[in-house]
Amino acid sequence: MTAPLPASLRLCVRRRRVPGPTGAMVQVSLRVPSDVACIEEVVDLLMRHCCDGGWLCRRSRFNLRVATAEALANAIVAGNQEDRSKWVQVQAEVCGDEIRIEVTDQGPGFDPAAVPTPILPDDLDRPNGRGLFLIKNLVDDVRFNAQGNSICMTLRRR
Amino acid sequence: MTAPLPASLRLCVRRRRVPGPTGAMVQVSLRVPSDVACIEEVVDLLMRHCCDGGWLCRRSRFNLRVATAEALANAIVAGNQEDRSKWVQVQAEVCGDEIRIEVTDQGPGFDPAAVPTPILPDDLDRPNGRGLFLIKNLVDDVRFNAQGNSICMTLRRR
Amino acid sequence: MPFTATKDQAGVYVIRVEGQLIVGNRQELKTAVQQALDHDERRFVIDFSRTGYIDSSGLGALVSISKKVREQGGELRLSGLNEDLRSLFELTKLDTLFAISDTAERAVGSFAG
Amino acid sequence: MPFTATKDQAGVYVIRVEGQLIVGNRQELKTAVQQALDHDERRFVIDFSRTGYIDSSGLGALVSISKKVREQGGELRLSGLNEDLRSLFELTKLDTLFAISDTAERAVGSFAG
Ligand SMILES: Nc1ncnc2c1ncn2[C@@H]1O[C@H](COP(=O)(O)OP(=O)(O)O)[C@@H](O)[C@H]1O
Ligand SMILES: Nc1ncnc2c1ncn2[C@@H]1O[C@H](COP(=O)(O)OP(=O)(O)O)[C@@H](O)[C@H]1O
Repeated sequence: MTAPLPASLRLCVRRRRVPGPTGAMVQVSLRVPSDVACIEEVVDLLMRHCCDGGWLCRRSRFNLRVATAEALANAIVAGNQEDRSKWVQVQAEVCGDEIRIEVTDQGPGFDPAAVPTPILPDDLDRPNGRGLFLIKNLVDDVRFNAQGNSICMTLRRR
Repeated sequence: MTAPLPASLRLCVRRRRVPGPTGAMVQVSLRVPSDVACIEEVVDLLMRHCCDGGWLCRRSRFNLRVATAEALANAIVAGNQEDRSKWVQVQAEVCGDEIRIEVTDQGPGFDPAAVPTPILPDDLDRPNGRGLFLIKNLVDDVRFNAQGNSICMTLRRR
Repeated sequence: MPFTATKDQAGVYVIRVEGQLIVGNRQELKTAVQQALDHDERRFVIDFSRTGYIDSSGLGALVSISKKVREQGGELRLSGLNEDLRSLFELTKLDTLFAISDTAERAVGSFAG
Repeated sequence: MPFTATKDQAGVYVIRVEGQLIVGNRQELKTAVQQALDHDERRFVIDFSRTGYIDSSGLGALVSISKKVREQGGELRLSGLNEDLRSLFELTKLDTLFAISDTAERAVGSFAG
């Protein structure tokens, strides 16, 4: 779904033929408004600029799409509370066989260790609580900053 | 045609919901290596970020694609002589009902007034010399800087 | 439109999700099912053969929809999940909660006459 | 591959341009025709029904190809130009230089048996 009015957005892409100072071949940064209608486009932009060609297998691309959509949704809804005066910052890097996507919001953060696992039989019919669980199972590594308003996801090419 | 190795590239897109200080809703800048294999991708990126949705009619989008491909080819081949140490800078802006695309190379420039019209019957079987003529006929306004290494094309929505 | 709904001859209401089912549009799907329930539809298939990806909100919306349909004495089946989409249901164990058919046709056919 | 070539039963060599015909790939088209000429092909159709856009280098390449084919006693027709592509030939008056058919089938059919 595309937003009826194109949302405001800042996108910077830096692509190199040889690794840059941080080892990155591709660096993408995006400043996204706190509007869930942007998520699909942002996921598409990231995939297009980071995973062009056959670099990642189909399943990895799928997993990255879902994990990125989740992280954006959490940043926009749980983090920034859909406050349009706040932004979500996305940084993505392709380094060697890894792709790293970092999503940072302007909210208070949270304690990811306190989030329960959502797959107990009694919880199966709860409508939420599956986002972080999905992310952790779809990418190879997930880290948060101390405050909890920034998540960094790493996926390795296989 | 996509380049076998993705070319180095810098892309910045700034999109607003309301016009910015220069009146622009969308500003795109691109730094492109002097490699003709990049042209198609650059044209696609510009079209995607400037002419998303139904903003321009089909014919206008086509004309803009061709004019932009031409200007890039001239900048890369005639301007920078395909010297990989030189870059082509592209700036695009959508302001109200106009889209402006400026292509600047690092070459010596030239005198556009000295370029002959290529449609005389005797010249029809010449293999080149149609680029500027096409550009002038495909967009609404064409300007050069004094040096002749920068072309600015304007197309109005109709 | 991200969702297209058709009612088949056997009276089964088939909703196809085109594109993504995510936080930005799941409400539309919930509304579509609710409206159909209000119009006395009771047999639903949600088909994902033209779906790209689903996020946790989309999965959550399916859980809510399933509950609503059951509460009103209806039945819901899912269909058209490719390998990638199916993995999301398996990871979250939601494959145990939903009746899942390979294709929309089979899902329709599996409703008791 | 941006160009696909097939030889039809009547012995006409049909080359389809997929995507763009521009400065970055026109040499491939020239080479493809030259190789066919070297293999004694003499009847050519270049079809643009799956072409996005053509730049002035692409138009120039067609001019060169046309000349080469004529010099070797062959014939060339173009086909499948949509309204947008056709406008480029009209602007540059190249529509007067080329034999143009609506479709590749008609172009093939128009060669003298
Ligand atoms: N960026 C964030 N900022 C603040 N809280 C967050 C953030 N991301 C996740 N959370 C918290 O973690 C909880 C679990 O998140 P998640 O597993 O994605 O499920 P859901 O979002 O469906 O509740 C959320 O309800 C929220 O309280
Ligand atoms: N950016 C540029 N820098 C220097 N010379 C240029 C540039 N653009 C065009 N020219 C000159 O103008 C001439 C005509 O250009 P054009 O009409 O595009 O036809 P062609 O490129 O096929 O010769 C070129 O041959 C070149 O000498």
